Amino acid sequence: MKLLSYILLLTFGILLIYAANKLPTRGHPDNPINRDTSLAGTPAASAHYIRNAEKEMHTPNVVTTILADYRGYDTLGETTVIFCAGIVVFLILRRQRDGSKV
Amino acid sequence: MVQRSDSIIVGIVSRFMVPLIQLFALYVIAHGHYSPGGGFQGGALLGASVLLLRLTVGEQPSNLVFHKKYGTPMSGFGVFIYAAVGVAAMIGGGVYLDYANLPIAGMEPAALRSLGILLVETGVGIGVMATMIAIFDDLAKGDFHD
Amino acid sequence: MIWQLELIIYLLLIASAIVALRAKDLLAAIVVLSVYSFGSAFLFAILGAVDVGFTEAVVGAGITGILFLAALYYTTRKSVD
Amino acid sequence: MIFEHFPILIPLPLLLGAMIAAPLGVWKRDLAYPIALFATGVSLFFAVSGLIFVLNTGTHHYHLGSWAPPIGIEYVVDALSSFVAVIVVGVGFLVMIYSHRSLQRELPNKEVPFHSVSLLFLAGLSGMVVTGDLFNLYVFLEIASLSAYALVSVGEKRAPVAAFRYLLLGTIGASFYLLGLGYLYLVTGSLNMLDTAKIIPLLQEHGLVLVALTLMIVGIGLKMAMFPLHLWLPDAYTYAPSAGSAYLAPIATKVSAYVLIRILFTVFEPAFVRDEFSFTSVIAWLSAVGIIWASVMAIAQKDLKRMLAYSSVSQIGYIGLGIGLANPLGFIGAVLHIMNHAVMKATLFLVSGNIFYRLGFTDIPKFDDKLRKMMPFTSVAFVVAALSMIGIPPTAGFFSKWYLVLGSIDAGNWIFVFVIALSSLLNVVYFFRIIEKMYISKSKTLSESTVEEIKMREAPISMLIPTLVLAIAVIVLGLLNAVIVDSVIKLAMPNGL
Amino acid sequence: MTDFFIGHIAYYFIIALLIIGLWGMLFKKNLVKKLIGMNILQSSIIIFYVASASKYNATVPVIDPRLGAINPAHYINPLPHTLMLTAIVVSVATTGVALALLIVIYKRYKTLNEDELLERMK
Repeated sequence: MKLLSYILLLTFGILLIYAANKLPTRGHPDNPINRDTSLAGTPAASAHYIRNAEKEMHTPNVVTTILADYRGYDTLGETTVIFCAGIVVFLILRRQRDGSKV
Repeated sequence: MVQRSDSIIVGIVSRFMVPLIQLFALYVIAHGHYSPGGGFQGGALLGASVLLLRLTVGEQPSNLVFHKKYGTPMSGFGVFIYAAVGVAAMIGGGVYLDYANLPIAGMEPAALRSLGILLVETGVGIGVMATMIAIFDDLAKGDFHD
Repeated sequence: MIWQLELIIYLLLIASAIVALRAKDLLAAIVVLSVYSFGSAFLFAILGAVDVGFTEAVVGAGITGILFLAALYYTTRKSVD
Repeated sequence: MIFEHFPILIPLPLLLGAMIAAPLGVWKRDLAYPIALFATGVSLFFAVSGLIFVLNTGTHHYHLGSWAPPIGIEYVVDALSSFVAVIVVGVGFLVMIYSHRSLQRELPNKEVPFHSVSLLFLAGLSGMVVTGDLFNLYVFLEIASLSAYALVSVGEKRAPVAAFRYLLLGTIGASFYLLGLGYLYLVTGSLNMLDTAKIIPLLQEHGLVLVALTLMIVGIGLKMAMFPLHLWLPDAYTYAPSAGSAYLAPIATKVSAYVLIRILFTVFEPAFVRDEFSFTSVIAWLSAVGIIWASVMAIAQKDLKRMLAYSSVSQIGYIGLGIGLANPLGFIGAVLHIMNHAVMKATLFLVSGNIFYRLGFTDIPKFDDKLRKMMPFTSVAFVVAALSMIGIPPTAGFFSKWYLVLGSIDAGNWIFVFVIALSSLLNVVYFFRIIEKMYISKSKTLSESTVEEIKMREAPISMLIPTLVLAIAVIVLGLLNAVIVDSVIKLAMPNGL
Repeated sequence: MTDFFIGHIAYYFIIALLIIGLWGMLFKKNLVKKLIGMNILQSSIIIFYVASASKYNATVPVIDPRLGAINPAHYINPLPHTLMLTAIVVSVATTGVALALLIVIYKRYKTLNEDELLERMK
């Protein structure tokens, strides 16, 4: 059984390496993630961010603009995840007694 | 509670370090527009500075900096700032989180967006700081351990 | 992107990951995990992701380690594997 | 005017409610529950009005931060997502009403954070449902998962261990999803679902897309407890507190099933996953095995909640089978079963919570006819839901199975028809065992332990009403199934199915 | 060939890290070790995203408008960085929750070893 799991793990690794060989070569400007438009002709996000971030929100750090504005809703979710972790630890480890504040 | 350190050197050095870390953290939050950093990193640094005090000088003195009973309310408040900025944009006539429609008169959209980013990052900073401290306090001294 | 330097850090990361998983003392394992985090923060800085590197340095090497320590204080340091 | 914003207004009240309920609850304990109930009510109102709006005017796109899709995040509310959102928030609302008294009995000193966490749980699930962005889905998946671990962990006995296991497997699932998304993003350059769907057919090389799809399906499958990946589910549902399992069982896995539908049929084309690479038939066969295996396991269980947990695995198999058939009738069956199973399983878990509230145990061998005399309404609700699980008309469960059978026949696969029939028989075995104990067998243990006169001691009214509402819904939804299929699910049919 | 090698070799190391993390999660008996494995797994995926975003002859995505016309080829792709900030936060949140669970488990069963845990749960 343990041997089977190891084989499964190795197979998984080989599958991933097979996939990694087919990935676009790292660092070229014409990789799909770096292009100006996608294959379907829709605008690609990253190039738009780099071109317009400074103009649209007076903020040179592109990562900040994406984090807080272009994809701001993700960051709301991210902050909620942290808040959620806080509440969850509160739920697991604290008891609220009658009459007393926590 | 995790035992405080008995070494005087550790105590004094950490007392000296904490204000510097906090100053740097505030800089990181406020300067996130121009350089690496932002609400999350700054908040985590602020949290880490309080955690350093909790570890070195003990619970009572560090409660003066940030009392443990504020952990959960402040984390809720931080996230609430973020969500409320989005709602304010909705009240201003835009869609959710559209900072260009924040109801503040006399600012062009780009400046408003910049301001919105700052507000949001502040919320994230407060939330992350308080949550980190709250998680540590619960792990180190929840009522569970009674 | 200096790929030779990158490779050295990958080797360091793999080594520290294995050490962290094999250490019998959990405190040591967590310290090595912090080393791992710090290595990956350095890697992010090389790859041009300064924000991610900053965050990883603060969170991975700082907060995660502290949380692990706080939990270990109430559990046990020993591990059989 | 405010209705233009309804997509964001489905998860937002829940998030805001959680943020407000926790601090105020720390200050004054009694405030948490009304806030939670109010927030869920507001969210339910917008979910229902959103469904009506969508059915009248068609799909609604909501660009968060007013950035058009490939640049920003969009919320897409079409017939399918608004339908699932109504189910999620609706069942969540009823369980929220129910959880108050149940928590006062089981976790008296953890009420406030529990309400806050359950709000976050509902917010995460409803966010997953309405989002149109693959990475945003991951974020909300994590919110829902973290709160789900917590809902499990506060139970008795082995609950923390079950929750820890759930956490490890759930994290593996989320990581696989993220890795698959990374592969997909590297070849398409887009994170938006509809945008990605446009790009994928134009790609020259399919090997990478296949690996990405496999990783995403395995990840979502872990969250959904698809057959060989269900290992976390029985323990988690068994040891969670009654309110926790009542939240988890009906909706958590269903939303993952919905995500699976989205990925297979919206991001990828049905023709791609069905004809070119037979992903869907793998899912269908695994589900078929899972249906039988989990039904057999359910027969062997002695604890009511554990039996219901295994029955959940088997019912998720039905949904997987419907998705795997990848034809219109199978799709209708799967979506209808998402709704039916949410309602039926919610009823059953609420019933088991009611029994636990009064008796303090849920061991099946200890049940006898005194239980029925003590709790007549709960027993009736149990019988209705059990009949629906078995698939007896006119209860809701019959119709989804009917569509699944039609879909199997349509696909020319008689083995699946046989599987569905066999599993219905197995369902009869394990539910009639309990009904027999409740209605026929003369009392042994219960009567001996208490000599007092048998009198009615139903669960409190705030726990009984949601149970009965859900039990009535089982029948009403069964009678209305033609309306639901015609006016909602047929509109939700993906292109090219 | 060398171009391909340099462009892909990082992925092999990342996959090795991922497999090490999975191995730790699945085969280590100590629950803290499982958590360490989980951290390694999550960070390997973060490294995967960040590594795939890197670009030759490009600089960090902080734009100086005084440098004239902005060419996206001169700046590293910022979107994966943003996504990974979120993923880091998720990973620390998960770790916090898991540690809370560990404390409860230790309180109830006085062990963190999986075999002993299964023994004591009977």
